Amino acid sequence: MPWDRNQMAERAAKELEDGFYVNLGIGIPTLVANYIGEDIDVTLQSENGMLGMGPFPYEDEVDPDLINAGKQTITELRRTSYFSSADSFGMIRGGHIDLSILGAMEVSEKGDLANWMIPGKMVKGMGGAMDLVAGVKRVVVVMDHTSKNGDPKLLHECSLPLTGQGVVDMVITNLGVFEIDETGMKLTELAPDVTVEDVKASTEADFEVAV
Amino acid sequence: MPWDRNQMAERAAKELEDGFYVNLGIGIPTLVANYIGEDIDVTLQSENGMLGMGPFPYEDEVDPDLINAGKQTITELRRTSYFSSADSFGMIRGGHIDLSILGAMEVSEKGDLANWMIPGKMVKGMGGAMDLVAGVKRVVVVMDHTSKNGDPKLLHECSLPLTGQGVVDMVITNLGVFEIDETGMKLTELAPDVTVEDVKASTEADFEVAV
Amino acid sequence: MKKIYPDARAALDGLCFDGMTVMSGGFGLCGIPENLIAALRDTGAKDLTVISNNAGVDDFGLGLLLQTRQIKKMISSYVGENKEFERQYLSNELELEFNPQGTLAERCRAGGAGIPAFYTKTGVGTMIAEGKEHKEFNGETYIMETGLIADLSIVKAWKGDEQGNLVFRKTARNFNPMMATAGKVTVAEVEEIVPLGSLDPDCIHTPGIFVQRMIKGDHEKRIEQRTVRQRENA
Amino acid sequence: MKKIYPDARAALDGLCFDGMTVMSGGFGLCGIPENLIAALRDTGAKDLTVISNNAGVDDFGLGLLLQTRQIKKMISSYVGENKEFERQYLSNELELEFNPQGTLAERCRAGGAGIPAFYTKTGVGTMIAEGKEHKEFNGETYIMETGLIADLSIVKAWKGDEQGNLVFRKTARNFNPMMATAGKVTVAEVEEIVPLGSLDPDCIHTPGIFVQRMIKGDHEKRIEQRTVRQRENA
Repeated sequence: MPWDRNQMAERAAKELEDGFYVNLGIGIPTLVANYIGEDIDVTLQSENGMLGMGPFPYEDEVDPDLINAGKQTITELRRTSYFSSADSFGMIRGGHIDLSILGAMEVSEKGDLANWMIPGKMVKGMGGAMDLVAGVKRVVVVMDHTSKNGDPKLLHECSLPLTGQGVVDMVITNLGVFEIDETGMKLTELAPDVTVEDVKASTEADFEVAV
Repeated sequence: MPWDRNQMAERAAKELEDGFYVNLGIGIPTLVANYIGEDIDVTLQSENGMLGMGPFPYEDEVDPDLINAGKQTITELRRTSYFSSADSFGMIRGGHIDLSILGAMEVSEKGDLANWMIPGKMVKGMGGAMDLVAGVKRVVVVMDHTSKNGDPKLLHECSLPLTGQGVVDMVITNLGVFEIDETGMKLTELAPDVTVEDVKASTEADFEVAV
Repeated sequence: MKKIYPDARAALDGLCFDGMTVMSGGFGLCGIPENLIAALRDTGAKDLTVISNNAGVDDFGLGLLLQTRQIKKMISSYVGENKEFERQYLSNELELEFNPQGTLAERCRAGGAGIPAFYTKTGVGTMIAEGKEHKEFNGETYIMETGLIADLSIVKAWKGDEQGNLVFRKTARNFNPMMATAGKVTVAEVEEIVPLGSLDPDCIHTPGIFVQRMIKGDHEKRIEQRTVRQRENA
Repeated sequence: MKKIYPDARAALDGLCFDGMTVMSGGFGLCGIPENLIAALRDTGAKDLTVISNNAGVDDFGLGLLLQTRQIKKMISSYVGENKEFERQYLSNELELEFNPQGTLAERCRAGGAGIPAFYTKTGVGTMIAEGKEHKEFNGETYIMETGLIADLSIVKAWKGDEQGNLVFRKTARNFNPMMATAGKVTVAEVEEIVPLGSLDPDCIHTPGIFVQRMIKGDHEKRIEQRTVRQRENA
């Protein structure tokens, strides 16, 4: 049985280590915060200028001056610090964030990532995604294995405009987990009852099997 | 009678305007602060990270965490802000300081400035001088007209390593005041009882007389 | 030199002209200079190039200037919240230059700090890199990005004093401090004008040297995504 | 992840090696990491490249590392206060690279912010520009300067909490914040370790992400130029 959104988030949470500074993208990556182990201390960064992001506020705590990069109202913690966008992206670009977990439209077997634009349709913009994938030490993508039409999203080459070239280190889909390095892509885990053949049937990218 | 140090500082203070942000160098330029008109509001910047520099402290106010760029103990004002060296020189390099008044060893008729190094002797370093002359909107030099040996310091070309090229807008010496622009150097004021001939006799640089 | 002006209209008087470049602080609707945006609209200045991370929503923030077609070009990282923007862009009434958010922030900082250009690896291998100078450092490829300055920067702070010293609050800081440094003229709106000497000099985010004019504004502070959790035993 | 160490020796344990590059915060003797400099001396690590605006005085600050000949090269803007420095430099025992102070500060910031190089007009037409890439922007000439990073950065702050969040005091801030960002490992010494949550989150100068280890130090805070005025009617 393929993983659902929460199970994918739970799997992604295993990539977190004690003392990590982490940036979580919008969508499934946001759910990862619910699965951070109690035995580890992780600090969440929000690229609009905050380190030490807390949970969503109770109704009476809502503060319009306190939002995350998805423009959602959030809260602060005792460890929180605020800073400018320039300082925030200095932190990101300078390689100080340990891990970024984000969604994707396409990933290539070389680790290229496309997640910001569909030509001909409205382009919303890349926001901080290009900076994150270029600067953060390790990039984990969490996404459905195929598009809504059933088309593969793990490809030889991305067809959409890139967010970054050779930037993805791991992909977690509803079917399993892939690691990507200079030597290529490797399937390292399968969701329960999913077979290698199932994965191959819905994947265009070449990958080594190492489950 | 040529100007003394205090008179040179007093003359330099006339270059200050209401609302100016000003950086004063070490030596005679520091004395300029004593002659700021009561009718104008001027803010002094210290390039080690302070805007709104106050006077020297009384003995019981001395604070080792509060020094100026000459490493002298100073005080703060109600308007004071502190910032990092990077932010301080961003302010300087970005052209936000209206005026810098500083000392010099040599100035050329094209506005080149040498004030940081004598080859073969110990070199102490340029500190923030190169940044100041490159970044500040207007640079006024205050210096003795000749060296201790009587050699001219206003030259066709500087003989010492430059601090900046074409950066000086005005020179105030004990003999008079010179303005420098793309067209060259111009004598615009004389100290009391000093003649144009006196000035010419101790000046190598070519200058137009416009007193 | 009095920096405090009675209202937004007075604070923009004489500063606005057709074809000018304006930087506007804020992230989404958080920390935007609401009052000055409205006053900028009221000046009628048109063919504006606006540098702002986002473009507001249809009826608030920079959306006001889109409604009146005063904007010729936007330089932004994300404009997904604004339908009027989409319409004008798709019908070629509006130019758009996307910058990665960190590149945009750094370009503003660079402009204010006298740095005409810098290198970054953000965007290498993407369409953002097309036509830009590439250079290798330590075996890695980087692209050159240029500093940005504006004819006018409008920013929003929490507190300010008569010298123009500004303090921002929480994530409403965002692009405001860099943009304050990169305007030929910078006008700030604050929630509260405080007596000189009451701001901690170690905690001033924008020293007054960067602020030429200031007003006290009234702030709606609209929230885009009110996201809350429920108390378990309420 | 415990960041607080019992003392300076423990905080440097395992971090120091011959030939390493060290950034050391401070301006003159103001805001220097006194305790960590002494502990670095005690590690005996030699052939150090030290990036610091100044070189201390003969018997204090980085002067301690000059006495023991542990420094191979200094990158500084001004070293005029140190006679032992002069002696070693004139006898070619010590390499020296002068950087304009603002260029040095910006190089540290750039290194920490992932910017491998930037352009500045500081130093154009001087010996500082020799051998550096020149480039024109808008008709003006600029030179390229590169970002700096260090194997170890040692910084001094006023207050810090267990997460490594730091606050500096007055002009003791100077180079410390940028250097904290540019160390592969950054160790901070503070005057006071405060409880988590007691620092104002809007006023944290160095977020804890940049600080890997921290100690409470004892600070002599020597003054170089005690300059005072007299009360007129004391």
